[in-house]
Amino acid sequence: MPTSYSDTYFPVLVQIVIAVIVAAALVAISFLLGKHVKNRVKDSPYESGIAPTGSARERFSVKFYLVAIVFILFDIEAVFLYPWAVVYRELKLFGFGEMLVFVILILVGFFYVWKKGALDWSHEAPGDSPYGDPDAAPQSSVTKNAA
Amino acid sequence: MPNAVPLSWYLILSAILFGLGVAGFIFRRNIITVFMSIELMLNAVNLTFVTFSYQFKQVDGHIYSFFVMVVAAAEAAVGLAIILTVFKNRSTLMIDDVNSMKY
Amino acid sequence: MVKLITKEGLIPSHVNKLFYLMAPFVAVALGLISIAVIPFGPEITIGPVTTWMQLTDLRIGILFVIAVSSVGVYGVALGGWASNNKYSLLGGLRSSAQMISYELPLALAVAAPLLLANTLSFRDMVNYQSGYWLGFIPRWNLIPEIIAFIVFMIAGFAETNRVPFDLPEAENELVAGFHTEYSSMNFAAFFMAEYSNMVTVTAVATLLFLGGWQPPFPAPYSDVVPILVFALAGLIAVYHGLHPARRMDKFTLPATGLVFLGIAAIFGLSLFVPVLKTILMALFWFCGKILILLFVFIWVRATLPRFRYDQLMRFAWIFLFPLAMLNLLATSLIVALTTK
Amino acid sequence: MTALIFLIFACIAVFCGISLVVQTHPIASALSLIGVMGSLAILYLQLGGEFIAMAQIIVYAGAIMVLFVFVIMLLNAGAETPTFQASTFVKYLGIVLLVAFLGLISFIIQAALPKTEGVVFGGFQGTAADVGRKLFTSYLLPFEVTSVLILIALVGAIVLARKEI
Amino acid sequence: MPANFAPSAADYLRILPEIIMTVAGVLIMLLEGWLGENKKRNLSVQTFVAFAAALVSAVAANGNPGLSFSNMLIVDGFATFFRVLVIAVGILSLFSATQYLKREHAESSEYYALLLFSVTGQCIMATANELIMIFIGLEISSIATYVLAGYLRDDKRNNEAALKYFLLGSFATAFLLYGIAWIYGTTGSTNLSTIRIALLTPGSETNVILAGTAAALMFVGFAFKVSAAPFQIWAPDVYQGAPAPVTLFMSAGPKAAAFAVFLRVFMTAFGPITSRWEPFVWSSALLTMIIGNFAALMQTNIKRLLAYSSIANAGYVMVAIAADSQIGVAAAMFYLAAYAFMNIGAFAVVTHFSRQGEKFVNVEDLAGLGWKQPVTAALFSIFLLSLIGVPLTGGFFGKFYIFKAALDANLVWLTVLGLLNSAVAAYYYLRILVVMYMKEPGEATLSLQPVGVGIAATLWISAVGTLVLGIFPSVVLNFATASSALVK
Repeated sequence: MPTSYSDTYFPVLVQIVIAVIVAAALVAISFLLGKHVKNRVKDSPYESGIAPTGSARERFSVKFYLVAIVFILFDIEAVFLYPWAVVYRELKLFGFGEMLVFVILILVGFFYVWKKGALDWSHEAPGDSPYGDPDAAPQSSVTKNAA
Repeated sequence: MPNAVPLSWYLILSAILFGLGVAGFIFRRNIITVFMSIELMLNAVNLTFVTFSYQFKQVDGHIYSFFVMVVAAAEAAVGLAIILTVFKNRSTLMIDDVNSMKY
Repeated sequence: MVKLITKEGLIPSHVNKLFYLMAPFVAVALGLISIAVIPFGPEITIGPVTTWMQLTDLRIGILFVIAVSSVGVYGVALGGWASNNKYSLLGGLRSSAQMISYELPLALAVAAPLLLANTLSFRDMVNYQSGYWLGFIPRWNLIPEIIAFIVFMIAGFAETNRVPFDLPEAENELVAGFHTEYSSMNFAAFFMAEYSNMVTVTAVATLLFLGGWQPPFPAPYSDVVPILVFALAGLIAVYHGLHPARRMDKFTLPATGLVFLGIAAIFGLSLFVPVLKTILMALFWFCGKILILLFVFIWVRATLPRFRYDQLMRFAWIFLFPLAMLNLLATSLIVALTTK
Repeated sequence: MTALIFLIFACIAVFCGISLVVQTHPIASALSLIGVMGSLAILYLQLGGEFIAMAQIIVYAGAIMVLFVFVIMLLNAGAETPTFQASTFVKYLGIVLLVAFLGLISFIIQAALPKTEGVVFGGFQGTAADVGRKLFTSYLLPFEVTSVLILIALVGAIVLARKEI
Repeated sequence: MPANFAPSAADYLRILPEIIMTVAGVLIMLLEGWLGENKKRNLSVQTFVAFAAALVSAVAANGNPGLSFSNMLIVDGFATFFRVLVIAVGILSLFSATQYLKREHAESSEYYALLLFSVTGQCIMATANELIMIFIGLEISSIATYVLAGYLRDDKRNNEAALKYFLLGSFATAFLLYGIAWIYGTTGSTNLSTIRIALLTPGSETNVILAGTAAALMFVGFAFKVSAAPFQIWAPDVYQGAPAPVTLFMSAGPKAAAFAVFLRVFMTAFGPITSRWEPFVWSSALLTMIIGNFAALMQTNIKRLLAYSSIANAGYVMVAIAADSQIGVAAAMFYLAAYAFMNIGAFAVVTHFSRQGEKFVNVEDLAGLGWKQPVTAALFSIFLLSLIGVPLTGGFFGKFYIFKAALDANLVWLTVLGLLNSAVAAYYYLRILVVMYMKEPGEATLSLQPVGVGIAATLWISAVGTLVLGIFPSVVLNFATASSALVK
């Protein structure tokens, strides 16, 4: 098996190229093969009959953003874990102590996020305008004590 | 094709990317695009770190660029939070409209 | 698939073309890439060349797979955005939010076996799992890491938007979520991407937890198993062929029965040819495990009801993520104490 | 062989960088930034930074850019009016200036750098294990301090983005 | 496996202040979740206890100075001086914040937690002996300050201030990082002492050019943080937009820590190549003083005026750095201490005076304050006189030592222009005094309530600080000169 560095990566490059070609072919075929009939009815967005209300650009709900934030910061923690896991047997107990401090501090952040109710999507009816979730249920996070 | 790429090519590439980031920061008006050009500059810095770690054959460069990534992520998180609050209050993303405090 | 391909590739006018076409392209391309790193069998020598039954073994194979899966979110997100339809935008957003929040427990569940094997390459990981405790229990990662395996499978379901997690597609208002605007081929492209993701997730699960191509019990017995399995399958097929339920079965079933018997014969033969034996055995056990896991996927699709969106998100963050984290800490404590 | 790969991906990176600056619609510039990150990851592989290349894809392309795409989609930032209607003269002057500046820098780099042998694909291999070993021994303090940094980013983002106090 | 890496007890003692503050910040954040509404008040008391403990441990850590954590951290006189200064600034800004938060109905623990974390970041910057540690400490304190600057989310000006501070802040950090990358490239390490040795060895000429460009890049990053000349455009808007106690904190805390890092990097690491970075520090010092003083003349908004005055003060400290001598470093340290006290005092009065929603922030609103609240006006005038540099106040000795150091380094032109500038500065400070005492009390001063406990404490402590530095400066100066020997 080719052991030198570049030989291990060459097949990956080949595989990526093959994957890209196959995917492009898939998308292109349908474009070429299918019959092209342009008419007004087909052009309207698929809406089971009713014309789509409001512009497609619906206002935003902060919930999505909060999930993405919490995801980034914990993703970094996950990526920190990988070199730690690989070198763990050499670090023995001291490695465990290091990581414990790191993880505890970040779990504090997690509990804080949990307490502030950023994670639960209690009242997310898809239909209503999600801008600023004017949800009726008083979602004041202070009163909700820890589960 | 020469098999070895002189190290300075990488450094020139990172200088070009850094320059593009600065140009993006100065010329663009949409706040999010300005923020993206800052991320581009940080990427250019990462490339420089990894290039020099190749030159010295040490792994320190990788560790520095890893810390730069962590900081860039934390900055992106807080930055976009600020951009969200600005959008909530002014519902515009153009830089020029965000200067209510006149001279 | 073929029927879908030929159907008209309608592209509604109000959609911004570039992203509309790019989304399925990204989804399918990413689905296929990670197969490059998955090892199917052990080192074998065919004549002069000793090679691994594997396209390539990166020293950071496992990270490569996680990286590919983390970029997979764009296919879904762009799909939702490109079709400019309010509901598909919401559907796209929600399914990418779901994929994100399940990616985290996935990453942590993968970290647990790494702790034991201290390597990022699939090949060393599988070699670590060879050998047996007390003679018959296989040293798979599954036994010490049962929690991580469960978390990995649940996150695997969610990552590929399988039931019970495919709410964004199924809700009535969303009408198949971000797929609404896609028709024919692009629709098929997304589903193909989903299936290839599923295969990748199950393959990684077998490699990390079920010991790749290692047979579950020691050598002498494990060689016999494939022959028995195929022989049995062949007999059942032939038996049904004799009194067919449907008219056509008279011919098809006996044919399949013969094919199975043939394979059993090949396995029997391979016992004597060492090179052939290792290839076939490895392939049998590896594909067998993947098929079992795929069977679990499909079986779950039939039984479990669909989660409501907020239950689904809360489940990921408030249950799976802390569970994966605690499991990781517990394993590291045990490993720290046990290492000399 | 290395030079070929380097040239391809360097051009991709520069092209995507330019498109980041030039594109009107933020989503297009976000995608071109992802393009830059992908090509940089491959250049890291060339320079022996295996772990860093994968971390770059997971952290940057897989997490930060997803947040950017989310915010752009959520804030439905429409296409920007073309940047300030500077006369074409100013634009060209800008471009010429930029090219001259970059040329100057590359000349300095070219001349100043001590002549080292080129980068060979397998010349230096910084594996994840080496990174881990060094990270958790001599760089212990930055590691522990980064957790405080992440905690602050969390608190800050929540304080600013949450609906009510 | 280098077994000796495990940090010994001494290492932990050296970073004890940071540990205490982080633990306190974490506790406060968690408590806020479980505490009921009423117990919010004593959160500020807990923060004060944490700061006090950190102060004590910082002084104790000076007991056995030395390197720690595989020479990432260095605890010496210089580091302890800035640690104590930064924690004191934290305590003073804590006092002035309690009333302000209650008044703006933004009473919540995040403010205190972020304040604690920002001060931790600054302590890390003060003690860092490695460029990467400096970068991370800088990031911690600036991210916490970005959030604090935009704390009152619904107030448009807060948002704008936070946005401007953030964008320009990360832009400057990118330059700083690029400089660090180049220094790593030329010298092979980021440890300040190894860089110094590497630059001392008569390496090839190319090294010096590259090190020079790297120093220039890093200067851009530091100049921004310190709001020095070419990069001070953000300061007036952000100081005016941010909530008053945060401006108070921002103008003293992060600026002092940034100067600490500026001094340490440029004196120890770039010592050998002073001829490279000397010119642009010199010119930037001059430019900062001119811009700061002349722009302040036309200001009507008190916060903007104090912002320009803080830019001018940064210019004075830059003059001390341009002197590039041991006395210069000592003078800079002394001036930073004096500046911190006078600036905090001035901003405390503005916080108190601006009332709900910061309505009254124009200089004219201060009319007749002398009659309505003589004590506050008297204290305010002490701060203004000290800013001018009247003898018997900290400001005087600060400027005196700086210009003496500049003269010793025969930067004659710089000293002359510096003196001219402080003369111009006297004009706009006196203008405030005139408005306070000579004018009839307008409706703003009549509706002024008495001074709250927190603000009063800040005012008195900073007044005492300014006077002590003015009357017996030798105590602080000797400590500064002793510790500056370690750095140069």
